[in-house]
This record gives sequence, structure tokens and C-alpha cells, in this order.
Amino acid sequence: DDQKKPDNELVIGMSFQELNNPYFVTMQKALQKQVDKMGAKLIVTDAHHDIAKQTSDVEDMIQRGVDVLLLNPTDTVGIQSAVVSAHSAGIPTVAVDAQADGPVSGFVGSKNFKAGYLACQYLAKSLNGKGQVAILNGIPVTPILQRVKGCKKALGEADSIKIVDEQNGHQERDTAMNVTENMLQAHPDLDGLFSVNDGGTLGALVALQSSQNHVKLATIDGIPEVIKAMQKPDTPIVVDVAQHPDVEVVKALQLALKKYRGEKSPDEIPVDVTPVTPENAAGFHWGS
Amino acid sequence: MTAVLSLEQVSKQFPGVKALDNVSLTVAAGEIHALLGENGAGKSTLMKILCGIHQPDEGTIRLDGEPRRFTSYRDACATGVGIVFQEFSLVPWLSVVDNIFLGREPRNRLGLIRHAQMRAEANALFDRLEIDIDPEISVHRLSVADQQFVEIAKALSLNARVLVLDEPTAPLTPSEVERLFRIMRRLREDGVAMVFISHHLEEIFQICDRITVLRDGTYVDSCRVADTDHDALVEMMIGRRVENIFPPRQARAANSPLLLTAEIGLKQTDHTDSITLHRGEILGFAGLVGSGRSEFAMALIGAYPTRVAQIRLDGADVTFRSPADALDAGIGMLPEDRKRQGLILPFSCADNITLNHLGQFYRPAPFISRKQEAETVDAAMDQVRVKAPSAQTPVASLSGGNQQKVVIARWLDRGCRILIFDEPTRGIDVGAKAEIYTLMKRLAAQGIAIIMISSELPEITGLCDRVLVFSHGRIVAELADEAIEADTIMRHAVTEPRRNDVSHSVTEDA
Amino acid sequence: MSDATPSAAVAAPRRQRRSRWQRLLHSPMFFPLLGFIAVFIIMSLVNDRFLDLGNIQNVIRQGSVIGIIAVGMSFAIFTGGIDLSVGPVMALSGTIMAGLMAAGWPAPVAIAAGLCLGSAFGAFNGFCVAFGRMPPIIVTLATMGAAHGLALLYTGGYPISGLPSWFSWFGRGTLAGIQLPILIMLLTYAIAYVVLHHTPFGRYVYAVGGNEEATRLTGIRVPRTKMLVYTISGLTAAIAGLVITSRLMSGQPGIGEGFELDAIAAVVLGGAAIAGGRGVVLGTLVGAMLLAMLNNGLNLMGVSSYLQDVIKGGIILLAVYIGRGRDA
Amino acid sequence: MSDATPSAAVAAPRRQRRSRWQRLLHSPMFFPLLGFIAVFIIMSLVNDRFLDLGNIQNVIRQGSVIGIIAVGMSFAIFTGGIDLSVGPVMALSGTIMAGLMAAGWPAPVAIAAGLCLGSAFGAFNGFCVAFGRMPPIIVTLATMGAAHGLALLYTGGYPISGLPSWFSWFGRGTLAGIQLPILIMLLTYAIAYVVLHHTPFGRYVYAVGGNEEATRLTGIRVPRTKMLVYTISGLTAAIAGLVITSRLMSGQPGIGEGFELDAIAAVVLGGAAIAGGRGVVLGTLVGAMLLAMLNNGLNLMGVSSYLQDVIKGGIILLAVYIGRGRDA
Ligand SMILES: Nc1ncnc2c1ncn2[C@@H]1O[C@H](COP(=O)(O)OP(=O)(O)OP(=O)(O)O)[C@@H](O)[C@H]1O
Ligand SMILES: Nc1ncnc2c1ncn2[C@@H]1O[C@H](COP(=O)(O)OP(=O)(O)OP(=O)(O)O)[C@@H](O)[C@H]1O
Ligand SMILES: [Mg+2]
Ligand SMILES: [Mg+2]
Repeated sequence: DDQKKPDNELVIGMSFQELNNPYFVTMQKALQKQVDKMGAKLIVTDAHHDIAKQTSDVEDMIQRGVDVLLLNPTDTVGIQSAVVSAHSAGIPTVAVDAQADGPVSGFVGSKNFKAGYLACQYLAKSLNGKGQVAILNGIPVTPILQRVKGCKKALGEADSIKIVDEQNGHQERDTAMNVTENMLQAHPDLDGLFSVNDGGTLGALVALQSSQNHVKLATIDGIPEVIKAMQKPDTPIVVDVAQHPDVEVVKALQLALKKYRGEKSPDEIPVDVTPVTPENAAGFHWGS
Repeated sequence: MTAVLSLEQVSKQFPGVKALDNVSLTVAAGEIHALLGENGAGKSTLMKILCGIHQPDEGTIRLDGEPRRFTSYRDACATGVGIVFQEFSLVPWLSVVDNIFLGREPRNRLGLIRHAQMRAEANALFDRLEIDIDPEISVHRLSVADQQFVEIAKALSLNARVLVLDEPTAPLTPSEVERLFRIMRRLREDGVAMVFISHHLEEIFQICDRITVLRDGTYVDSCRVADTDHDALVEMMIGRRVENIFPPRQARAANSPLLLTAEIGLKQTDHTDSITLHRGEILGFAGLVGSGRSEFAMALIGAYPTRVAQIRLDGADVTFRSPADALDAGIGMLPEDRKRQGLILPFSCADNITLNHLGQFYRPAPFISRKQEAETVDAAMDQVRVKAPSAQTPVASLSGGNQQKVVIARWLDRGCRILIFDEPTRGIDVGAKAEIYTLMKRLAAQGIAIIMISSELPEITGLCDRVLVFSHGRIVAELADEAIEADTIMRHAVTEPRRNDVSHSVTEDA
Repeated sequence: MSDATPSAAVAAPRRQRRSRWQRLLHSPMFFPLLGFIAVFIIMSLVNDRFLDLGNIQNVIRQGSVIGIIAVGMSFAIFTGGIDLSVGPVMALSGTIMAGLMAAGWPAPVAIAAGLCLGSAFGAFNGFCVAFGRMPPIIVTLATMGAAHGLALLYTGGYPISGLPSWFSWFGRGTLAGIQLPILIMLLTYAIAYVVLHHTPFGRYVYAVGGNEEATRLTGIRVPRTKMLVYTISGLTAAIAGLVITSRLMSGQPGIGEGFELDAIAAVVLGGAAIAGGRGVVLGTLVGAMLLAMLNNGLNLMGVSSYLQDVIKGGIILLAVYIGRGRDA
Repeated sequence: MSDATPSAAVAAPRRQRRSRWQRLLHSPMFFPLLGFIAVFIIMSLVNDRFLDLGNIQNVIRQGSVIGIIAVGMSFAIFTGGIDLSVGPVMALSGTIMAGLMAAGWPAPVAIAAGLCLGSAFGAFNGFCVAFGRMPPIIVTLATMGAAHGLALLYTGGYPISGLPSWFSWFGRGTLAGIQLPILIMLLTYAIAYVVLHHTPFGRYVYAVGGNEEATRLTGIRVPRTKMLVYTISGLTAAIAGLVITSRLMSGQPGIGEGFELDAIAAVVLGGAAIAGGRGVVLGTLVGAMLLAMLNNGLNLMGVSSYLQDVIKGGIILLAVYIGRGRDA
């Protein structure tokens, strides 16, 4: 067996599905901080949501001689060949935020189903268990699909809530804004809206603010801009179920290093989510 | 004589124009039949109907007495009808061989092209036609004249029984026309029926057997060439006599002031040539096709890369990096290829005409006054006799000659001091030609200097005050006044210039 | 093949002048307009919530960003070119405005800087196309990536917020009862209309698209014209950046993906020939509004987003098929 | 354009076959090849890890999907058209293959069905372009959206997994020591080369792009040619779908976004004229490999992803600038 390098000689690779999102940028920053502490070297790539590019990115990182790999897959199934490549190069690979198929050494991710469930439970409660609710969907990837599943379960438990519309805002502010405007137009009596992530939420917020409707909004992620927005007096946001990208990535790195050194560790570390409400928002911040 | 081809009572209506009205035409085997008429008379349209490119509204086409209906040119080819189009109809980026055999490539059992066979056949064809062109070269690299020979070769390679030649001689110089005629005579002996369209009446008398004349889309008359003469033909075509198409020669003002001197060396050559130009003179550039007249003119206005370009205009040194620079200095050029270099095809006649002097219609700047524009356009169109339903007609739907007139009209009101006309009368009918010559004389009388590049010797001898003869990219002779004679020009045009002949004697000092 | 060119108005005394109706009939935007009206009627019949003043305003406002970008795209396409970089240039200009404002610069200066940046980017495209003689599609493809990267580099991937609250006026305010994005869009079209149809430069734009070689030989400065065209495209992208940044009240570095395709669709739906030389900018407006109407109408009908793509594709095809007579 | 007739030709003795070297020199792929070699040398010097057999294989394999798509794109561009729908058609064909296999169909049948579907989609594009006489850019823009929607509808948004394990051979296996994606790509290029340069149909492709009107007048069935061209483009997109589905071992409905732009870039980098009529398919291969090499090299150098976009843009511009001589 080849010799394991000391911490400060390690090359750590992380492949992101995107870096055009505060969520993942935060993750990257936290990782950088941790790696700097170790004195190691960090290589980061951005797949722009393209699974084919991500596969190439991973191959190139293997070529560059990374010792451990953190993988934030664009798609759980599609990333398999990249995982296999890393595995056959003897590189321990930990999936972050979304699971990856194939011989991964471990997985660290949010409880996405729970996040969706909690968000919509809060939403249902704030609507007193009745009314019309719409869903602002996003890119069809596993974490997002899980959230919608969770949400639907929670809404199903409130007996007088009806899901009247489901549209896709592509998790982008401008699209989400237009789509929300149109949903408001189509359903003037809308009471609640569940947005699958904060990117779409910020667009929906613009649409809600300039309408006369009093729609309650539940969302997931916990990015600073939303946390700040929900502290405003008449915010429509009732809950933002926060994930912890910084915690996730640090745990993933620790897990990967343990696998690298052959130490014992669990294969899966679920990171819990925290519902943030207007009342406790002031005290919440990623990394806090 | 048996009629191989007869067109009976053919009519065709285009939006806004009755292009053909009850026109008939009969051509026998081994006959060269001239189809004559003014620009827009309907000649090309009739031929396109024959070849299945347009469908007639009424009328019958008979081949060997059998009525035929061609739905496409492909149909016509299959029956032995071939055409050399008036408009460029080759694929510029394909090689000469590929163009000739396009659509009829010989293939092997696998369906792959037999390149070697194609090349061999092309070489054989070129040998037969005395054409000296590399069959592998891409067509866009050929001169206009060579492209024309490729088109002719393409039509001949069909072994057609009926061959239409729509103004094939327009881009050719006399020696090349002679070469074409040799080919045509041989085909006549082989019994091919030919329809020949040309605005050069002397060519008609040289080669044709019979004549049919159209006017404004109607049939005027048919007769044997032997039974008519030049003036009678002109009268049949335009309904009036044209006396002496060249305006009387006036002695050039003895020492009209020098306007321009230019010494130009093209990129990739090692010599330079110089010219001088005086106010109010018409300077001819004569020479064979490819002798470099157009290139020289283009280089002069900055449209062609040069190694040396020393130009003095009115005593001041000038540099032209683009035709726009030249235009600013008052030099404009009418290019030789109207489709590629002259017309904005999607534009109307009016927009084509005013394109480079829109500034004249400011009211206030930078906004254009439509009314002024319209007035100028109408005047210009009348001056060169453009036949079009309205100034708003898209130029694309005009006949070839009328398109050429539109491009000429662009330069009438531009207020240039120097105009370069490259083959200005290409495709223009006799009647209008006379008008254009008169116009050029009038411009010269106003003090405008004109450079006329022409492959038509009568035009050069009839109009120019001074002539420069080009050969192999060099100026080999200068002729003035009485010395301007067709024979002399041709003698110089075919002489090989001596190498290392750095400068030559034709530049005159002011 | 009729007079796509701006000349419809010239009268020929000796030949009859065409009536207004005939001019419209022969305009390249006639069939697009028909298509627009047809879709409008269908949408009104299918959705009872479609036809109300608020929603009409929704449609126009939602279409305004693509609409503004499509003005510059029209110029590029009329010259026979294309500008793929509009989306990222919009994003870059918007983030720069946001970034400067967030850094405390006075808003007018920040806005001016953003507009200048967009124009400069466009000018760079124009320079490569005009003087470098490179194909527009590949030049703008390259700068599209570059602008995207620059916007992300500038913000580090984060959106920029914390803009002065009055800045939201451009995206959310009204003037004389009209919403600002709509007003800005209409103004852009009005100016483009005048430039294209009433100035020499406009005529040159079409001429370059119709036959570049002939235009050059005629003595028009083709490179200068092209350079200006791409600068205009950069500028309108930056104006769109102003509107969207103000509307979202944040500088979004990654926004605008795929906008170039929507803008091209608007121009072509509006009756322009992709090969250049023909088209009218008001047709582009019709095209942009048609796209916005489709998005809005299908949303209102609650059609699933997957199905929306399919239906939208079908309707675009249909609209182009109807309008296709022009090219035939 | 003035020097459209290079005077160099006069010097060349006429009617003499050109040497191999001269033919390469005048081929549209000469400058792209130069650019490729330049970038290759630079990458080798800058990265010590770039020049090893494993990595060269990486580069080629990573470029193979775009490479395969770019074959069909070449056909479309050579005729003066374009095919924007390739990405989603690839995704749709791939998901159908995956879906049918997952549903228990025999793999060969599923693959055949996927290839047929891609071709059929292409044929539909071709039909609209050729017989509907609509501009290719807008037709394929519309079907691009439609194919995307259909793929998502078919899978409900989820990727499809559970494919028979041997199916991974197409994406991950080797034959005679060469990786399958590379082999499939090379085979596609070889066939395309023969078709374009040694069959009449290939001549017609260039003829249509060079002068459609003249080609039509010559009696060639232009619509049939176009129809076939877009069918080929659909087919190569489906072949790319096969490779990527096998490589990812799952049917990904949303994959392929932006692939059309990469494929266009490959074709144009390979020396083709976007206006049609000129280009060689081996140039496209060079272009595709150049792009793959850039991605790989910049990744190996550890350039930040934002900066990569900027640098890539710059290098593409530079490469096109060097190769631009062709058009002058
Ligand atoms: N496609 C078309 N659409 C509309 N009008 C047309 C079309 N083709 C020709 N015309 C018109 O038909 C008439 C006859 O044109 P044609 O080209 O046959 O003339 P021609 O006798 O060949 O003239 P020239 O000597 O100038 O070539 C002209 O008035 C022309 O404007
Ligand atoms: N046979 C040829 N083969 C290749 N190129 C040629 C040939 N003939 C002419 N050329 C090109 O044309 C140039 C000269 O043509 P140019 O158009 O200037 O001549 P011209 O005297 O005006 O003849 P034309 O009557 O054809 O216009 C040559 O330098 C060359 O580039
Ligand atoms: Mg004619
Ligand atoms: Mg000439």
C-alpha cells in the first residue's frame, strides 16, 4: 500500500454542480477555510449544471492527482461513471448535498424531504390548515424532487388545503418572478406558495410585493438575502427551512479524510435542517 | 428544315407585369436563332419557360412536334434542352469539375463519385472547346469571363439538342466571343438548335440564321438574318430609329487641367503602373479579359490590396483605405458585376439609387426627407430609362439590363469629380446604350473625368478621348485621339509586356 | 421579397403611390401581426383571466426585458449578423451597476457606468466583426462566455444586494400611469424605429445585410456601420440589465442564460430574414410580445412547464409557417 | 471581399494538379490545424500532466459527444443552415433508449428506437426547413424547446436508471484498445468524410450552401438534400445520446443544454463558413478537439471556473482570428 501523505501535502478536490448560487459559494468558502487550516491544496470545479461537464471535471481532477474528492453531483445517477473513475484511481469520494451512485465512500447531505415537509407544515399552520396553495418548482434533480415530495406530504395532512397550481421557476429570480406573477393572475385567491429554493423565492418575493394578494410564502435554503427579507415588517415569508452548507462541507471533508487514512467512520452523515421564522431570523446566519 | 422546338402563344404574368403576351418562336435543327428585344422585353422569361424554370400561364412548348410540359429544369435537361443563364449560376466554392457535373456525377457501384472519370471528361470537354482552365480550381477564383466559359461548358456537357445562350457574350472580349462562335458553328454542324440572345447586333449578323424580335412582352416579327439590316432590326426592337449611337466626337479642350495622377502596384506583383486623368476627359481602359483593368480601378479606389499607391488628386496627396475614402474625395465606381458588387437585392429601385448620397436629402440632418428622395429617384430613373412598375419595385424582379441601369442611376446625382465605369453597358439594349453614351458625354462636358473600362471596342473607339491598353496586368500602351483604332488596341492588348519593365512611357506630365 | 426596406414611404409621382393598407400588407411584419392577433384571440377565449388590463400589463412588462434586448439583436440580424452575447452582457452591466451602487457610488454614475460597459462590450464585438473580419456568431459566442465569467468574477458568484431603494423605480415604478419597464421598452423601440427608417445609418444597416460587398464598393463605411450596430446591441443589453436589476433589486451575475435565443426568436418571428437585409423593428416588438404572451397564457392555463416547452415550440413553428410567405 | 479572386492563382500554371501540400494549404482546415497545434504545444509546456497518453485519451473522450454532434451540425452549416435542437434531441433519444431498456426491451431494439427517434426528429426539422421553407434557425429553436419538453415529460423530470450493465460498454468499454466513445466518434467522422467528399449527395450539400438558387436551377432536388441533412443531424445527435447515456448509465432528460453552441463553435473553429458552402468535416474534428483540449487544459492548470470562461473566450477569438484569412 502506498504511503499516506501528511495533511499539508494533500490535494483536495471538489466538484460543484454550480457556483452561481450563494449556497454553493458559501460551501466553497467554508471548505477553503478548512483546507487552509490544514495547509493543504484545494482544487474546485464548476459544472454549470451539466452532468457531462462534471464527469470531465472529475476526470481532469484525477489527472491532476487529487488525494480525496468531494462531489456535489448535478445528478445522482449520471455521476456514476465519474465515481467509478475516482474509485479505480483509489481516491476516496464523498458525495455532498446530493447522493451519488456508484462506489462512493460516503454521503453528507441535508434532509431534503424533511426540509420540504417542515416548510409546508409551517405554511399549512400559518394558513390555519385551509386555502389554496401553489408550488414554485425548480430544476428536476433529486434534492429538489425530495423537497416537493415532503411538501406535498405535509400539505396532504392538512385536510382543507388544495394545491391549485405547480409551475417551474427554474430556481432563477427573473423566471420565478414572471411565473409567480402569472400564477397570481390565474389564481387571485391564492393563499400560500411553496418555493423549492431561495433563488426562486427572491423572484417570487418581487411578484408578491407588487401585488395586492396576501400570499404566505414558505421556502428552503436560508441564504442571507432571504433571512434579511423575512425580518422586514410585513414580509410574506412564514418560514425558511435553512440548510447548512458550511457544516455539510466541513463534515464531508472530515469524512473523506478519515476514509483516506482508513479510519472508521459512518458512511452517511445527514445534516439537519433548521426552520427559520421571522421571529428567530435575526439570530440566524450561516456559519453562526 | 424541321422545327425541333416551337413555342406557341406563350403568356406569362408576373405581379404587376405582363412579361409575355402570346409569344411564339420556332427553331429548326442546326439553326442559330437570335432572340432580340429591349431590356425587359421578356427574352429571359421566355427562355426560362422553355427550360421549365417558370411555368407559362398559357401556351404550348413542342419538341419535335410533341407537346411538353417541363416542371423543372431537370425535366428539360432530360429531354435535351440546355441553357446558359444570363445570371451567374455556378456554385462559387465548388471546383470547376464539380460544377460541370453537378447533379450528374458518374458513380461507381458503391455510389461513390468517380473523380478520375469526371476529371478526364472535363479535360476532354475543355480540349474540345479550347478552354484553358484548371478543372480543379474553385470557381470563385476564376475571372468573370472564365466563369462564363465554365457555364457554357456545363451546358454543352449535357449534349443538348436545344441549347439556349442568354447573353453569353456579355462578359467576353472579342477574341473570346470568336472562340465561342467557333464552338457554336461546330454545334450547328452537329444539328443542335440554338437560341442566342445578345444586345450586340453585329454578333447577330456574324453568327445567327434567323431572328425573332420581342417588344414589351409581345411578339413583333421573325425573319432571316440575310433579309434584314442593322437599322431595320433596331427599329423593330424599339419602334424608332437610333441615329448614330455615339454622340459626335468633339475635340477635347486642348489643355484641360490635370485632375489625378496615380502610381499603383498591386499586392503580389513587382511592378507599378501610372495613369493621369484630366478634367472632362473620358479615359478608356482596354484589354483582354483578365488583363487587370478592373483590378487596377479597384486598387485606385482602395478596394483592392496594393503594395504601392501614390495618388495625387488636384495637386494634393491622398490615400484611400476604402471606397468610402475615395468617395469622400469625389471618386465613385460602377463595378462590373452588378449582382455581386452593385445591387442590394432586397432593396427597391429607389433605395438602391439613393444609397450613397442620402445626405443630400437631409431635412434636418440626420433625418431623411422622403419627398426629396422620391423626386430625385424619379428623375434618375427616367434619365436612364429604367423599365419598372414603380420606384418601389424590388430590384430583384427587374430584368438584367434594367438592374444595370439602376446601378448606373446611383452615380448620376452623387456629385463625383471622377467616375469609374466598369463595363457600364453590359447587358443594356441598343436604345438605352445611346442614352447612356450621351449621358457620359454630358457628364464629361460638365468637367467630370470618366474612366471607362470596356471590352467593347466600338465603345472605346467611339467615346474615349484617350485609351490605356492593358495586358497581363500592365499598361502597355497609351493611345489618343486619332490613334484610337480597334486594330491598334487589339495589337497592343495581345502583346506580352516585357518583364522588369519597371515603369513605362505612357505617363504624361501635366 | 417586397419592400422590407425602409422605403415604403417614397412616392413616385409618375407611378401610383401605394395605400397605407397595401404598405402594411407588403410589410414583413404583416404576417407576424396576423399570427400575434390569432394567438391573442385564442388566449382570450381559453383563459377568462387573460384579458384584463392588469394581465395585459403583466404580459408587456414580462416581455420588456427580452423586448429591449431584441432591439439590438434586430440591428445585428438586419446586417446579416447575430449577437449571442446579449444575455451575459446584460448580466454583467446589471451587476456592475449594482456593485457600484452597493459600494456607495451615486446611482446616476453607476447606471451610466453600466450602460457604458455594455456599449463597450458591444463595441468590442463590433470591432472583432468589423475590423477583425471574424464571423459574428463565433465572436459573440466567445464574448458570451467571457462576459458570463467576468460577471461571476466580479461578484464572486454572489448576487449583489443592498441597492438604494429608489433605484427600484426603473423596474417597478410608473410614469404617467405606465410602468417604467414598459415605457423604457417603448422608448427604445421608438428611437430604433426612427434610426432605422429615417436616417442614413439605418439604411446602411439594411444595405450591409442585403449585399455587404456592394455596399462597400458604393462607398459606405461598412466596418463603421457594423461597429455601431454591435455597440447598439451592447447598449440595449445594458438597458435591459438596468431594468432587470432594478426590478429584482439585486445584481444577478448568472442571469440571462438563453435570452439570446429568445431575442433571436423575437426578431425572426417579427418577420426579419436571418440572412439580413430585411425586417422591421416593430415586427420584433410583435415577436417579443408574442413570446411573452405565450409564456403568460400557458402559465395562466396551468399547463405543466414541460408541456409548455412543447406547446410553445409548436406555436412558434405555426407562427413562422404562416409568416413564411415573405421569403418564398 | 475585394480580393475574392486571389491573384496567387494567376501565377499557378493552369491545368496542373496541385500538390498534396498545396491542397492542405488551401484547405479550410489549414489554419484551424495551425491553431490547434499552437494550443497543443502551449498546453504541453504549461502543464506537465497534460502530455500523457491517459490524458490525451481523456481529452478525446471528453470531446467525443460534442464531436459526434458536430458532425451533423457540419452538414447543416455546410448547407448554410443550422441546427439548434441537437442538445435536447440527444437528451430525448438517450432517455428513450434508457426508458425502453429500463422497461425491459432488448437493448438493441431500444437503441435502434432511440436512433430512429433522433433521425425522425431531424427529419421533421428538415421537413419544415425544406418543404415548409422556414428559416432553419427558428425551426430548430422551436423544436429545441419541444424536444426538451418531451424528454422531461417522458421521464417526469427524473433521470432513468436501471440499465443493463453491459450497456455501459458504449460509453466505458474498449475495442482493440481504443475507448468506445472515441471509436464511435472516429467512425462517424470517417463515414461523414466519405459521404461529403465521395458521393453526389455530399456535393449537393456544399452546392446548396454555396448557391442554393443555382443548385436548384441545375436540377438538384434541394428540398430532398436539406431534408436528409437535418435527418443526419438528428441521427448524430442520437448517436451522441447513445454514448452519453451509456457513459452516465442513465437517461438524463435535461442534459445537453448549450451543446448546440459548442457544436457550432467546433464547426466554425474548424474553418467552415457560417454562411455555408465551405468547410471540411475533418476541420470540425479539429475544432471539437480544440474545445475539449481547452476545457481539459484549463482544468488541469487549476484555473478558476469563472476565469476559465473568460480565457476560453479569448482563445477562441484568437484561434478564429488566426484562421480568418480564409474569408478575406
Ligand atoms: N421573377 C420576376 N418577378 C416579377 N417580375 C419579373 C420577374 N422576372 C422578370 N420580371 C419582369 O418581366 C419582364 C421581362 O423580364 P426579362 O428578364 O424576361 O427581360 P429580358 O428581355 O431578358 O431583358 P434583359 O435584356 O434586360 O435581360 C421585366 O419587366 C421584368 O421586370
Ligand atoms: N484565367 C484566369 N485564371 C485565374 N484568375 C484569373 C484569370 N483571369 C483573370 N483572373 C483574375 O482576374 C484578375 C484580372 O481580372 P480583372 O477583372 O481585373 O481583369 P479585366 O481586364 O477587368 O477583365 P474582365 O473583363 O474579366 O473584368 C487577375 O489578376 C486574376 O486574379
Ligand atoms: Mg434577360
Ligand atoms: Mg473587368
